[in-house]
Amino acid sequence: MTTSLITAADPAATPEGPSGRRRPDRRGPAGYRDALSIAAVWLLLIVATTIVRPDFLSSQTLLAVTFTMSISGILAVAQAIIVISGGLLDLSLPVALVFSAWATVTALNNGLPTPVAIVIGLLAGAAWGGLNGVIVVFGKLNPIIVTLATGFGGLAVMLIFFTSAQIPSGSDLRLYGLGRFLGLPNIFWPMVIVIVVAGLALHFTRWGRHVVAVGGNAQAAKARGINLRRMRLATFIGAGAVAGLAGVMFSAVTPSFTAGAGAGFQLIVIGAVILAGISLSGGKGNLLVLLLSVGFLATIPASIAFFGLPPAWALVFQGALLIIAVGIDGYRLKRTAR
Amino acid sequence: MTQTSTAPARPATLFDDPQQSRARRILGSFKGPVGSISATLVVTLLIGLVWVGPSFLSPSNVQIVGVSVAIPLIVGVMASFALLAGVVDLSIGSMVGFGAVIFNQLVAAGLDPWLVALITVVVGAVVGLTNALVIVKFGAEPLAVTLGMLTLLRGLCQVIVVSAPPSTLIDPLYNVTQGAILGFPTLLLIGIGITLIAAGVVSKTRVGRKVQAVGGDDRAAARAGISVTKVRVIALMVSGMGAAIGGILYVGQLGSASNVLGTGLEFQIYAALMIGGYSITRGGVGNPLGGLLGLLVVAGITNILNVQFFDPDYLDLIVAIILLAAVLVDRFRGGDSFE
Amino acid sequence: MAENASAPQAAASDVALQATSISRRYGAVVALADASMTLRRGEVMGLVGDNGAGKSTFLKILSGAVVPDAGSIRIGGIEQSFRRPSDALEAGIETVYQDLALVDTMSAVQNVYLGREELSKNPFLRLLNVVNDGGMRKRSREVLAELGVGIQSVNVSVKGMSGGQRQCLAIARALLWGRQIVILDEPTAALGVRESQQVLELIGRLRDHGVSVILVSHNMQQLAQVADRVTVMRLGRTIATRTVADITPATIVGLITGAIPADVATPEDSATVVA
Amino acid sequence: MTHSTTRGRLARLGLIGLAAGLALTGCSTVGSTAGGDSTGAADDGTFTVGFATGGQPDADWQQLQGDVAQGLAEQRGWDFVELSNDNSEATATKNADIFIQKGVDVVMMFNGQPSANPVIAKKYEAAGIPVVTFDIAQPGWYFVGVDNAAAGTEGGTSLGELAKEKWDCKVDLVISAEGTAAGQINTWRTGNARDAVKETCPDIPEGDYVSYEADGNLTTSLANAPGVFAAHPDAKNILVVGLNDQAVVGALQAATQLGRDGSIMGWGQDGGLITGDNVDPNLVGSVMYFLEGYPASAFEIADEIEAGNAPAVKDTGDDAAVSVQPCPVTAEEAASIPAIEDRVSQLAEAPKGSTEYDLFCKA
Repeated sequence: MTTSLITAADPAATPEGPSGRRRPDRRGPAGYRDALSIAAVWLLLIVATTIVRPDFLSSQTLLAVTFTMSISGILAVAQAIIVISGGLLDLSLPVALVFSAWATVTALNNGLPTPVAIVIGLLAGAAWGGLNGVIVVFGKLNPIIVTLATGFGGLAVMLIFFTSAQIPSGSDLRLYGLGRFLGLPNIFWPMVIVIVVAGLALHFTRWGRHVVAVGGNAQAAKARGINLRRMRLATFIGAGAVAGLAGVMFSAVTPSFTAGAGAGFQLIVIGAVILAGISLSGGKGNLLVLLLSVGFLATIPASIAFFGLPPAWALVFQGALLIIAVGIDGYRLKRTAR
Repeated sequence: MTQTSTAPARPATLFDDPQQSRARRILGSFKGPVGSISATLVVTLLIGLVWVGPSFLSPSNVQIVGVSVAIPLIVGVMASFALLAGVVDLSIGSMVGFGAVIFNQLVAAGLDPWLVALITVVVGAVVGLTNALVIVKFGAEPLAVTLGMLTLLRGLCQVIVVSAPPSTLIDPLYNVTQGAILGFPTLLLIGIGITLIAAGVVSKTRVGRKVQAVGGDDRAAARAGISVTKVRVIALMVSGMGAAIGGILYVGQLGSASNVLGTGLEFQIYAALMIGGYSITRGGVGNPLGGLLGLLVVAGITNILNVQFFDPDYLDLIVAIILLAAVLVDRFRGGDSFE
Repeated sequence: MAENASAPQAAASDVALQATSISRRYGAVVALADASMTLRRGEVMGLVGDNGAGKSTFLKILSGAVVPDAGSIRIGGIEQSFRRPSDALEAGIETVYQDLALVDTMSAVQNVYLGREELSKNPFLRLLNVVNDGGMRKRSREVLAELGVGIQSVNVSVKGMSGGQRQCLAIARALLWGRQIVILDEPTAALGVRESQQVLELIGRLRDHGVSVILVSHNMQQLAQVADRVTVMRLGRTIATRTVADITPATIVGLITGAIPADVATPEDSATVVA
Repeated sequence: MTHSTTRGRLARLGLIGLAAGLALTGCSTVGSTAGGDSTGAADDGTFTVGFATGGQPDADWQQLQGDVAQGLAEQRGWDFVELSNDNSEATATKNADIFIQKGVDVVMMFNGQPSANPVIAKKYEAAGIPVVTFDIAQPGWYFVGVDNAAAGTEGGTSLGELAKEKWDCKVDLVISAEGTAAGQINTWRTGNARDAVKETCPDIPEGDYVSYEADGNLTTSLANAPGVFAAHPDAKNILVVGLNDQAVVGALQAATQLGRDGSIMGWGQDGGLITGDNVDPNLVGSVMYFLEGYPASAFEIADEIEAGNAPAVKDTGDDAAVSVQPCPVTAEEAASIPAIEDRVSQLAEAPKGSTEYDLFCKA
């Protein structure tokens, strides 16, 4: 993979005057077009399913889709923060999720009050992110490799030391996980809040600017006086905390889970991030598009069920869509670059 | 690979010192990652001999290690061409499973195994070609494309195999996977043979140089007149075919193919390849010999834990630590440093 | 005596940067043996020398990327010690390397303000670290217009901009940030004739704004066009500083290659050194 | 400069080591061939049990099976070695080679990916090692496990009776949470339960029976179930059967999430989630197998093998060497059964030959 960090203009670039300039990207955040295309495909899927099964458009489908979106949506935000900040990919997020879920449940089982347990869950996620961050920053190692290793190793440690974890059935967190607010699952709302807050923070705060800058061109950011190490550590810890929130929500809706329970989220989360046009080379990404792509991917299993197909078909379609989406995206980039 | 024979006529590279003796050159290939991974392998062997005793290297134990490492080795060596050419093929694990599933199902349906094997390999090539077209023609991110392919193929495995898969024990194939020649596992010998050929291709032929050039710096390679597209397409097809062959061999070894076969195999293989000196983030680095040694280290540790009846969960922990150590050593040696 | 004493004094207030006897070695290699330079306010100083003469080490020391072994740097008469690039930035030195330090995925205004974003005026939003996009946009538009940098919109990502535009943007950043000293490392190396001309004009306008510029270039014609003085480096030393008006390109080349001995050149140079 | 020296040193170290390794390989190969013992393991004559756990990313019973077996072996003064099949057919096959090399006298195993079982059987047959398989039958192996077919039927009948009693058999949807990888076992457990419901409440239309892949795993089931409920938005009274408790509870949880828990009843299999403090309120009952206690039955066979009079192989679920009695319990009845860890410790203290069925089912 040649993730180019080249900023200098192509030497062969047109030396003509102002009139002969190449057309730059469309105005405004680059996400609009991505958002439109995902929304269009999503709509197409909904329309197609509705034609076959008119009862597709029901509150039940809405509940099913929003429920499916919730945890993978939060986890996708964590992944997106890593990717945008130039950390390539975090392959250890499923382990971060289960680790913080385990921490939360253990705290509850030891009689700690719910808010404390939630904070412990978030801190567990942050600590996990911090571990990755420390290895990446001080070892100067590639995050994909580091998180591959910590994912492997972390899962092993959990398998060795933890058995299944169960949330107390009467606890507030459990009741929260089972409840609904404004007709949608309770756990859906933290996801929306996280996406909105993180999205706004990335676009409109100084902190967010620096994250994007480090992802877009680390050396340029460094040259502008941004402390790379501190930024990288902060993004890993921050993304870890978001994954921790996903873990807390996961523990609220899963009465019993084991160390490997996070594995199913890995591909869907990475797929959602890529589908949202968040380039693995970093420095760009719109979290509202991410919300759309998570929603779209979560609708596929529901549609599959309505078509009466086995769930495995969802994987086939999600995989194929991912390939097509990145293909189209790549083609578009190639054309504009020409 | 057909160009192998034409290559020796010309001077191999600009940097090859003609004064160097053959022995020196062989010695030279043990420098760097291959050297340190050999050292690690030796340490592993020594630990095995001390802890397990001489039976660690008994024929039956060598057989066990050989059988378990041979298929990942073949798949890994073929996939390493894609790594060298600068594209990561994450879909190999699922392709192994998919290849095994279609081979198993078609043989169970009564088709001739040879024909089915051919079909399976062609399917592998087509999958590789599909990956390649999206990556090379459309300029998409390799990780993303092959991740999509991983998901798609796994889904297909589950769609095809909905209940217990048929049992297809093909005796000749089974015997190849279980057999031994002069006390050495046949399948491992085949794997080593493929590794040596691959090592030769990579380091001694023009094809190999091209692959490395494309992986190292595709722009420079393109300016030097190498067709980046062609090299990457072929590399990804080789990777897909290798995975298909791995799938066929698994059916030979296991007599069947479930829909989870090969799940996570890509990460195990790439972890071992990285331990052996490959980089998954930059092309042009690594040697099939290193890949072989990396896989042997992991298989050796696995076996030590197995024959001592130790909790296998520790294995992943150990592999994770070795992996981090390997990339750290590689960085100190002047490899990628991430900032 | 009185005259002599007052002359350096007057010069002192007029001096933007003074680097004295800077040296730096990498292991056994001496990259910089004894480099000195006096940069006046509002002047463009050319820095020339053959490859390996120590230019880039000298630049890196002045911009804080490399810590010198010995020597002193004074900015506006105040002794500085740069440990990292941000120290130099704070002291008012802007360095534009050839890679320009632009983030392709970000807009012009975001790039211009990168690392020094203005926070919102609203105290609550300010607490949340929210930036004042409107203000930054307005100000960068003004400055870019003032400098005559023509770009379609400050909201457009810099990815699609031409080399000249990008170079101008990187230079304009200096003025926006209120830098008094700008170091330009071969700004026209990758540009065509017309775009080079735009950049040179921009440098001229910087000077008009009272900014001091150190301009590294191999192009003698461009130096002759835009620089006030030229410092020549050879073998890790600054061997001569000459006023451009008094010197021919051939002489500069002679100094660079060593065809003209350095001692002949030195006396005039040390005249401006301030104790 | 230091650079290349380190490299050189590493290279030399590597080569020397490699040479040493090869030399050692040669020596030891010669040595062991001379010894004439290709199994290579030190066999001191003590009866040795090789035990392979399933290693699925599943519930606690898999590991506890190993713990129980170890306790039983210690009781008898036997050697005990344990491996994990890691939910992978390749690993299960390799484990067979290792047990054969070790020269164990009997193998007990659970293999959740049984597609490689014919090959594994072939290996053990060649080595002359008897195998006890838990729950998943293989010709030539002693079958120990629940009578899956009966368990499925009993569970389905109990659930059907409840539906008749509470809803007068007015059922809108019967969901099967399948685990197709288990093959015949899935058919027996899930399919028979479905058929039994059909028999008890014959008027439920065929179209109201739906199934989905739950993989015998709560997380997967919870991920796949919402679509099923959404696709049947008008169904009020819902019944759930499945491969095991995890699969069924996954569906019940999804129902709760979608607000469909007012009238849903699930009947599990294996009893994994019906005891303890956190039982899903809609899991109205389950068939307890006491999975963790299977080794107690397996050791009955091992005792005879050790004594030299190996019993005749009975290798199918309906003709089992030792059949674990299915123990259907309602949620109320399950409340009095101790949690899994307590059962394990009580079994360890019980007299030799006790099974968990004896200890807990009748209680």
